Amino acid sequence: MATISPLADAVADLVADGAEIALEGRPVAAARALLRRGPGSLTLVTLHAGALADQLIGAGCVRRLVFAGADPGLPRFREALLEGRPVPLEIEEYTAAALVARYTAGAAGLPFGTLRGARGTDLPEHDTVSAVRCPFTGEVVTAVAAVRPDVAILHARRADRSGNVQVTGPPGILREAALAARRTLVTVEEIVEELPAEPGIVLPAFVVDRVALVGPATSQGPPADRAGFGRWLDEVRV
Amino acid sequence: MATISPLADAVADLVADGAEIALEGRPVAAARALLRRGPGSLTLVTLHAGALADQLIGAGCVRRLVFAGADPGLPRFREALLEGRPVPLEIEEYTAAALVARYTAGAAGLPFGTLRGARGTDLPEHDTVSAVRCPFTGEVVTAVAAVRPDVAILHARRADRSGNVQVTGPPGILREAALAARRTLVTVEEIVEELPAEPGIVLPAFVVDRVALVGPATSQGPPADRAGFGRWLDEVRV
Amino acid sequence: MSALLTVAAARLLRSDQVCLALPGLPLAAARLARATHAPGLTIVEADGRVDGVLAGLAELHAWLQTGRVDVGVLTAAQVDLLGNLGDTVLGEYDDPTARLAGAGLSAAVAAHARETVVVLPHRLHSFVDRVDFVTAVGFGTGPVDRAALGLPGGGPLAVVTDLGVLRPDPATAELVLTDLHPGVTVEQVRAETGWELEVAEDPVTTAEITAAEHEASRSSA
Amino acid sequence: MSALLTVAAARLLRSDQVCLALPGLPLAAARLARATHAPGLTIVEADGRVDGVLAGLAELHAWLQTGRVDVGVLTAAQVDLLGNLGDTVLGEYDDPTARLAGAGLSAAVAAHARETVVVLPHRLHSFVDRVDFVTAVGFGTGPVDRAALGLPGGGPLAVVTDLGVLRPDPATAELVLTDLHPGVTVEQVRAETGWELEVAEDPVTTAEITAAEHEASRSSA
Repeated sequence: MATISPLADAVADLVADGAEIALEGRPVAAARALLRRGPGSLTLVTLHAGALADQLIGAGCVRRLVFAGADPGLPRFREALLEGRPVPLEIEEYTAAALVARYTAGAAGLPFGTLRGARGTDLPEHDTVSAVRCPFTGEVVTAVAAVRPDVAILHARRADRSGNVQVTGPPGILREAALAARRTLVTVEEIVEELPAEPGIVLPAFVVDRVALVGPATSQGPPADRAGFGRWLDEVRV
Repeated sequence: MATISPLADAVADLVADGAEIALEGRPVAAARALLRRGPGSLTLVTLHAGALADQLIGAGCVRRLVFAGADPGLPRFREALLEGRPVPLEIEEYTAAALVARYTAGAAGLPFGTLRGARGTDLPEHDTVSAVRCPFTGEVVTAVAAVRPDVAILHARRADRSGNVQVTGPPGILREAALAARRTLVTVEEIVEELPAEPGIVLPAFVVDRVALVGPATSQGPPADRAGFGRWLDEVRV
Repeated sequence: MSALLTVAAARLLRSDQVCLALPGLPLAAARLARATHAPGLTIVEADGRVDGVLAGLAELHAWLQTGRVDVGVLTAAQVDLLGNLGDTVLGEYDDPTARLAGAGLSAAVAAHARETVVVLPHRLHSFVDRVDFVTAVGFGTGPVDRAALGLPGGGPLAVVTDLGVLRPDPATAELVLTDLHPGVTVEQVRAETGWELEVAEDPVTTAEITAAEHEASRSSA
Repeated sequence: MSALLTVAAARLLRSDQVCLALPGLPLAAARLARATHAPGLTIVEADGRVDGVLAGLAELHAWLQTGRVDVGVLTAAQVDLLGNLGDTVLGEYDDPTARLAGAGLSAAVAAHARETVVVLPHRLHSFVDRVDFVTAVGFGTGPVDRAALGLPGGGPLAVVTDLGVLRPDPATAELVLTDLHPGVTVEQVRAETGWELEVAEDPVTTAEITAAEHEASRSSA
């Protein structure tokens, strides 16, 4: 059941070295809190690797990135991938459909999910992708292992005092990530007495562990060059 | 893509003798339109068989009922089941979880769905229920065949002129039934220029074939006795 | 006395639980609990409604399958010695004497909820040695059956009726009379039970309905 | 000339279609189509947004897998002779010279949409004989490959660039130059294409941007 707590406390309580964390919905402030705390050897699961994933990779927090797409030209991602700096990075890359199916299976409490995979691409094989035969039609469909992150770190618009969380934009994979994860931290921009009557998408408080109030996302990202990133990271960590 | 048309026309165009139809969201007026038209040998798929299913069974429209629960004491259902009147009724009964998984698989375009079945019950076996082994963990989970009804007949609150449909109460299985079916008819209580900004649950117009405007559900159900039902049905069909 | 059925069931629910309550007596018991001693109780209804949350049925099953439902409150036409629920037919499935509600959500709740509370009026036709049709599994055929079937939940915590409360014996999984509502005798309960009912050594007498419970019952009825 | 890229792509979209458009040039083309000749075009965005509809990603994939997306508009860093898209790496996957966007939705859209329109600027580094990494399948290794792979959609209808339009030859599935934008020569296109580009017998000259298209481009930019 959700409790409302300061972001730094929530991150300290939920994220340990070596954890598998899902990052969805662009939780800018939570990523900043992770950089401050600096856990290591994380497995980072995110449908789309953008600036936040790049920062965590640049800070050396991430050992393995599980993803389905990335902003082109992420500088820290490139360095980690090509030069192993600051730490070597393993990648586990999927189509969005496959990673969505991994989340969906985890959310349903099932060991695997199925999809009509997009055959013919050059994506490397992973031991999380296999096939199953339909016991009714004999068709073979793609099977993917459920993902069950230790922690899902999500961002949404608002919560009520009980910790029911409301998403106002496109829900993306937030609902599935919350259910698939063993623990869930949601950052929100406001905490209200009562959620508006038309509920949009709601995560009930019992699928959320921590809610932390943060300001709206600001865009003071780091500079692209390595030295500049290092100085930015030092400032973040002060 | 959705077109808005009179209910009787929509039913005439979409429902043929022998069709498999899904009935969800309590579409009272559409059931009445079916009674008037009187198609035969339908396979009726409905998570919960209530008064509407009972009327269709009593009118002899239904050859096979696929369901997961029923109001106790439905008089026409009982007659059809125990006495074969007015026509013999086959039943195909599931747990709600299994029938939900059948709809969900159909909605995803997959040939089967999976669930953690509730073993140990006395539910009879169907050739739509089997098992698959997880290729990753070796666990065996229940597999169910996707349901792909010829037509889904649904009721929702409102639509816009393009045929985008908004559901205001609990969505139940409406979204999955619409996607699983080859054609979808949705009855709505109002057609508005623009759907309210907070969208609740929406079926986009491209998953809907027909929208028909009907009044709010009224409850002039038939009497429980067979003779009374026959008179009621005659009146409906006038 | 019938009021004590929902009251005694409500008392078994705790404020920190997520409770899935089927319509009718189960939902009345859950609402009563929340209105009295368990204000924090989360009530999940069979249509996926949770206060303002309107979940689809697929999501509700995901909650069950991921172990997020702490307690299920169920009812049925029949319950047997081993806490199994019969609610599909009376008589044979292919030639029933009565057709009942069917499995619906009950089977999954009985399988997955951490524990269940069963509520139904205590009548001889309902309390049977063996249900005509196992709609939802209690303890199956004995104390190890749930594990053998791979059912993750713990099974029935209690069966609450208008006469008293039955709880499973941990060794045999058989239902034993542990509580009597005020004024009810063991003989009365035995007369309404279709098996040789065992009685706990020192059966508890159910506490009288409090003023607060009475008030909450009236206003939520 | 770059404006003609989105304009010419937009002209391939029809008012009765459901169009899934990736961000950037594809979405600009789809919006332009709707603002001009295709007011009924349904635009599904990559995040599941469809006008007021906010679908989850699982639902968006359900739409794709049930064949409800008529046309996908895609882009990529590379396209090859057989319409395959490369957008994962340049060079070797394990030792790339550049790291690109990855599959994301593209692979599924390329597999399932009834047809696809590919938009990208026509540059020699992008129009390659064989993409470095097949991120999304066009025609694979030849005209029967999609069927062999079990890909339900029809594959690329056209590749639209800032120089002209390429369409697959029905017999070979190889991209052929069919349209030239006004003022562009075949030699110019060949100079920017990394394979021996075939040209249709009578290449069409793209119609000039209309006033309405110009206006719509400006206001949606």
